[in-house]
Amino acid sequence: MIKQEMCEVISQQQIASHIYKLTLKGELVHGMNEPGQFVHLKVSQGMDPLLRRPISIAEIDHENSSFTMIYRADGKGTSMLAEKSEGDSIDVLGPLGSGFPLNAVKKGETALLVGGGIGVPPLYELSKQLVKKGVNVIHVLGFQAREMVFYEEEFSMLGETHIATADGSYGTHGFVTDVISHNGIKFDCLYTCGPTPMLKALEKAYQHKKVYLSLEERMGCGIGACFACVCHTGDDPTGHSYKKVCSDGPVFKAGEVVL
Amino acid sequence: MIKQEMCEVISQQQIASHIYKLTLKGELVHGMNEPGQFVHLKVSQGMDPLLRRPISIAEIDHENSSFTMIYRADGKGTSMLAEKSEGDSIDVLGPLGSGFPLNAVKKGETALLVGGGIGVPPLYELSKQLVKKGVNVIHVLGFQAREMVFYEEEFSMLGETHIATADGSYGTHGFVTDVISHNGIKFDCLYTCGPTPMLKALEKAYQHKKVYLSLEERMGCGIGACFACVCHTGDDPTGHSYKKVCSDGPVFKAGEVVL
Amino acid sequence: MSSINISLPGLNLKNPIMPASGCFGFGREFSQLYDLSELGAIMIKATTLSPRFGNPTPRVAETSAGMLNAIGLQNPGLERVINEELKWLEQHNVPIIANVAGSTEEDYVAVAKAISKARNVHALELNISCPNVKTGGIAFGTIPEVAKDLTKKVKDVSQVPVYVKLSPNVTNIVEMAKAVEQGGADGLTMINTLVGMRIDIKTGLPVIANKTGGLSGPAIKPVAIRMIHEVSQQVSLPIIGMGGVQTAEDVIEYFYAGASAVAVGTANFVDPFVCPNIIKELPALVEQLGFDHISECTGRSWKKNEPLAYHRA
Amino acid sequence: MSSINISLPGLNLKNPIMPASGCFGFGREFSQLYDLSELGAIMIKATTLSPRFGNPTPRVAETSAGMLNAIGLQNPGLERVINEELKWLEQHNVPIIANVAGSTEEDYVAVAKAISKARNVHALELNISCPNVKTGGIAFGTIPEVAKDLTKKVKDVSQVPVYVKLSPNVTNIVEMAKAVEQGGADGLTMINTLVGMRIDIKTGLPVIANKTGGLSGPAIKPVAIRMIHEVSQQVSLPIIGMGGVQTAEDVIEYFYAGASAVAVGTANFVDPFVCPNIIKELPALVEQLGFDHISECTGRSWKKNEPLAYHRA
Ligand SMILES: Cc1cc2nc3c(=O)[nH]c(=O)nc-3n(C[C@H](O)[C@H](O)[C@H](O)COP(=O)(O)OP(=O)(O)OC[C@H]3O[C@@H](n4cnc5c(N)ncnc54)[C@H](O)[C@@H]3O)c2cc1C
Ligand SMILES: Cc1cc2nc3c(=O)[nH]c(=O)nc-3n(C[C@H](O)[C@H](O)[C@H](O)COP(=O)(O)OP(=O)(O)OC[C@H]3O[C@@H](n4cnc5c(N)ncnc54)[C@H](O)[C@@H]3O)c2cc1C
Ligand SMILES: Cc1cc2nc3c(=O)[nH]c(=O)nc-3n(C[C@H](O)[C@H](O)[C@H](O)COP(=O)(O)O)c2cc1C
Ligand SMILES: Cc1cc2nc3c(=O)[nH]c(=O)nc-3n(C[C@H](O)[C@H](O)[C@H](O)COP(=O)(O)O)c2cc1C
Ligand code: FES
Ligand code: FES
Repeated sequence: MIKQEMCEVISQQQIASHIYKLTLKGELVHGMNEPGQFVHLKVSQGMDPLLRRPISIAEIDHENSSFTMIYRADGKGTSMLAEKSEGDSIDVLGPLGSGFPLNAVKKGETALLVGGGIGVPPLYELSKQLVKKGVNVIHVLGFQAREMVFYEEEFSMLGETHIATADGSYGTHGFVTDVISHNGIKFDCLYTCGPTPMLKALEKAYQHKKVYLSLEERMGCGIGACFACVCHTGDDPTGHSYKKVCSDGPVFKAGEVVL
Repeated sequence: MIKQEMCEVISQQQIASHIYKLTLKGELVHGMNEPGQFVHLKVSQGMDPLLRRPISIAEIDHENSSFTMIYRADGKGTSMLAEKSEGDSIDVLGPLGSGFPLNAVKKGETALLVGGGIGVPPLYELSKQLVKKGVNVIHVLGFQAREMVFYEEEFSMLGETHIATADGSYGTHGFVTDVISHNGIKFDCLYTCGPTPMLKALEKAYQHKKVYLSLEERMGCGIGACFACVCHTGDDPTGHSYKKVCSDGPVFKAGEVVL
Repeated sequence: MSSINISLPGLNLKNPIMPASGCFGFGREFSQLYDLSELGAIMIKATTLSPRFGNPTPRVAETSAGMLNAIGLQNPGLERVINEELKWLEQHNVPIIANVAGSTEEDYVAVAKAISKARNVHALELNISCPNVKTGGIAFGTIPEVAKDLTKKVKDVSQVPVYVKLSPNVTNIVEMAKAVEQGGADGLTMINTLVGMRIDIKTGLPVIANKTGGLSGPAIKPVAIRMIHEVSQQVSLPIIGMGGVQTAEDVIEYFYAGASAVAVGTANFVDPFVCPNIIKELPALVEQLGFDHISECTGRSWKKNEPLAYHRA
Repeated sequence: MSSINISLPGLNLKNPIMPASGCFGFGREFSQLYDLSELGAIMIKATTLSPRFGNPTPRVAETSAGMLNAIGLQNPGLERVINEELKWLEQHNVPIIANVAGSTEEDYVAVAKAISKARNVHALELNISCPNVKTGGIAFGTIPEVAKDLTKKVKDVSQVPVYVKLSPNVTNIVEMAKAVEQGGADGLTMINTLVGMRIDIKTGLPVIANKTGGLSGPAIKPVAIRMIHEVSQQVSLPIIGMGGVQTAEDVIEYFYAGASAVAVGTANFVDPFVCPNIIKELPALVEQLGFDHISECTGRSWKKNEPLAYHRA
């Protein structure tokens, strides 16, 4: 059930270069069940900026009716978001979209979670839920550089965790795909979120495997009404069939849509 | 010397229905000398709202580098201004315009200060400076209703003070002009600020007297560059001569411009 | 409380508020948020004869107090709109205005003819003004004679009144309005989006894949108000106004300019409950302004010259 | 640090930033705030043959991310502009672009002839696009043939290069640009304001006494960018871009679209130091983007198709 609610800021802190962790309290948390869903935030009350910003849900705490997001303060909207502090309230629309299917792996099987940069956050809630289910999790997380790395410890507590940086300033030098093959990582199901080139590489490398990808697209409404965020489907790559990233996704099975 | 400065909010409080008193600290205070000048405020950092808001200077405190404004929170900009609190900063351009001439009255003479509604504030600094000079001051202040009356006590401490309300809920029932004639108030010079109909009535009633009026007009730049705020001059009421309210005014001698 | 029901050709509306075409899909998504029967009407997404995928992404970009879109008329095509979308909408007690698009006269006529027969379609909105399709289209929205002819042909086949949606991207909007009036239009809807562009400072390329897009939102409201003010004095057709409406006050501004109903587009993305919220606030605002019925507001800005007595206390 | 000097017909500019006509008077007020010689150039307030008082007040109204103005070309007239304003400006080492307005061809020609002789006037800006004067004017800015003829006549008498200021209120901006190019224009300036209106909810009447006004500010930037993107690919004249510029990033967006210099209007009211601030920031930004000279940015969005290497770290 999608709700719109003024949520209260419980805490906000900077956890890496330009990266912030924001926890909000609100009743709409009780509608959040699937990891990988997102919320659509209005960062100011006026019209500057005008549109909402889509941000993934990184952690859900039903008990305290709170949820956490991790985001990069870059443009106008996210920079304004970074200025919010305890007690402020933020207009949240959500939860939106459909997330990572937990039932794609069984208890005792192994799930590989691969995140790139600001695609890492939704994997955290996913990992927690998989672990709870008894799934063995391995994380491979890629970042630009050392100062952008976040949540290594948190992920490590849930399972094996590898870090790669593009400039080699931390962890393995190179891409997440290198890490996976170098370490000969085996898995039953792969869940991933990050930049499109990374998703493409993973989709191609593991065609024979169960792979779920979370996509990003510019959005208008965020709820499926405006057709801003569509992509072609894998079985009709140049035709009229389509999926909406905001409501059919953001998570798709590999091959379901054209990246 | 006009300056632009981020000024710190020292205090803000509501003093009547929709009426706020706001004190700011800044170096530009040292450029303020004439009562009746105004500042041009940017109430938000973004573009909502886009333009600055002109607000009169109600009190100048050179010693503490601070100044006070009194304003009515009505539209978008002034409502946002009312949300500022201690420690916030506000982008101020000023001081602007030319104010009430103190040298129009001599020590020992009597000045009548007539204010209507939100035109009252600039008269406060004027009154203080006149009293300091040894001028006898009488105040006639008009408001819509009891709950909008402000600064009665402050003005009373400087001189005789009459209050009129349009609905009769406080003080004399009626207009400021009624109060003046009913009480047979005599004066050497009249200073006034308020709604145009009031200014017109006073200008007409005291044609033979020294009268100074402070005008209001919609502004663009506030510094004399955009020609938004012009009015015709009294000696060429339909020709090309003009005065700019923002830079030639807002205070004019009666007859100098067409109201 | 003042009344806000409105009667227009083909449309008996319980209130004059409706989502604008393209900003509400076919209503399915918003029906999860509130009861669609609260709306005065729904302007559904543009329908073309064949299904269209539309333009590549990115299709939207934010601008100051506005946004650009270049969806490119994506829709499932006439047949599925009628059999699936309009059929689904029948469960909701709300009149539908069907937005009809095409790239040839024949397309328009075929879509208009078929869709106007649908049970819940009470009026057509002839979209001669979409800035986001490369082929043909542009002449329909910018050349008076062409617009007039198209209107006439569509009127001939339509079972329901035809409103023509005007483009603001013209030198002379009155000329366009008069032309479609002569073509037999029953009403006007205005305005569609202004053609605009944003370029990404980091890439050096247009943000939108289609390069240009249609500018909507509060940024364009002054242009819409001006055009409605002008057109409403020169033609006798009722006008459904749109462009940047976000509040009940905006609705009144449109009525004062000359509109008889108002559509809400972009604001649905900012606040999905904007339409029901406006509908809730409108009767009290109309009363506060001193009118018994909202229709008294239509054209107030040019019909009367003295200011209203009302001033907010 | 990259270079930002720019050479255009008649104009050797130390930087490509100049206040837009009507937003800076004749420079006197801003000279109290900063040294005018920091500016690339100054576009002075429109000058007409005879003095004009302009329209009644209110002349301005705020809109979402923009403003409306209907000043009505108030100015002291040709003679005083030359003898007082331009004379006064001579003390500042900054090229002047004189904005020339009129309601008849003869007016334009007379003003152009005289003002182009002033020592510090390096170029004319032919204002065929002011939306705020009732008489005549409109045809000059909307009919290609009329604009072309006027340009030709003004070119014939002008001692300095002539830039023509285009109106965005037209169906086909390229047609207008081509017409004035054929008329002999040396450059284009674009865009002037969009015609708009606001109506006061409390009074029921237009906020601006003139009813309509010209819409400027960030709200119109996407329209300006689109038009410059289009025109710069179709004519070979240099373009001075304007409309909503507030930051150095905005300047780059204009260059990418196809501009060779940029004017700043409304933003001067929001932040009177906006021009010198942009000028200060520009060289570093151009360098950060990977260009040696800002002129490499002109038309980048349509000249090259691959994204820039640069991404903010
Ligand atoms: C489903 C989804 C989940 C996301 N989850 C996260 C997250 O958990 N953490 C995080 O840091 N970021 C996330 N993003 C990206 C985030 O939405 C953008 O970084 C953000 O919108 C940028 O806004 P801005 O105001 O800072 O930038 P601006 O450049 O000012 O934005 C201008 C416009 O472009 C849009 N935009 C810009 N970049 C993107 C982008 N990458 N994706 C979509 N729209 C964009 C904005 O929403 C806005 O409408 C997610 C995006 C999507 C689609
Ligand atoms: C020289 C001068 C001194 C002033 N001093 C005071 C003062 O001391 N206290 C006070 O309460 N008010 C004062 N005003 C009026 C004050 O400027 C307006 O109330 C204020 O601008 C309204 O802004 P808003 O955002 O609340 O309203 P909005 O309706 O949102 O404003 C929209 C636009 O209209 C302009 N505007 C609206 N009303 C007025 C007005 N009455 N005068 C000029 N522009 C207006 C705004 O500046 C803005 O550009 C003064 C005005 C002038 C010209
Ligand atoms: C994402 C989007 C899609 C649109 N699609 C259509 C459409 O299919 N047909 C149409 O006539 N107008 C379409 N429009 C234009 C709107 O119906 C409306 O005329 C315009 O957006 C101005 O209103 P607004 O400012 O309230 O959005 C679309 C607008 C947006 C923002
Ligand atoms: C108050 C005001 C007065 C203007 N006067 C003129 C003018 O006299 N001549 C002219 O060519 N343009 C005039 N313009 C238009 C500007 O020069 C500029 O083209 C337009 O405002 C867009 O730029 P901006 O968005 O940066 O303001 C005026 C604009 C404003 C806001
Ligand atoms: S963002 Fe509107 S349909 Fe996906
Ligand atoms: S407000 Fe610009 S000249 Fe007075």
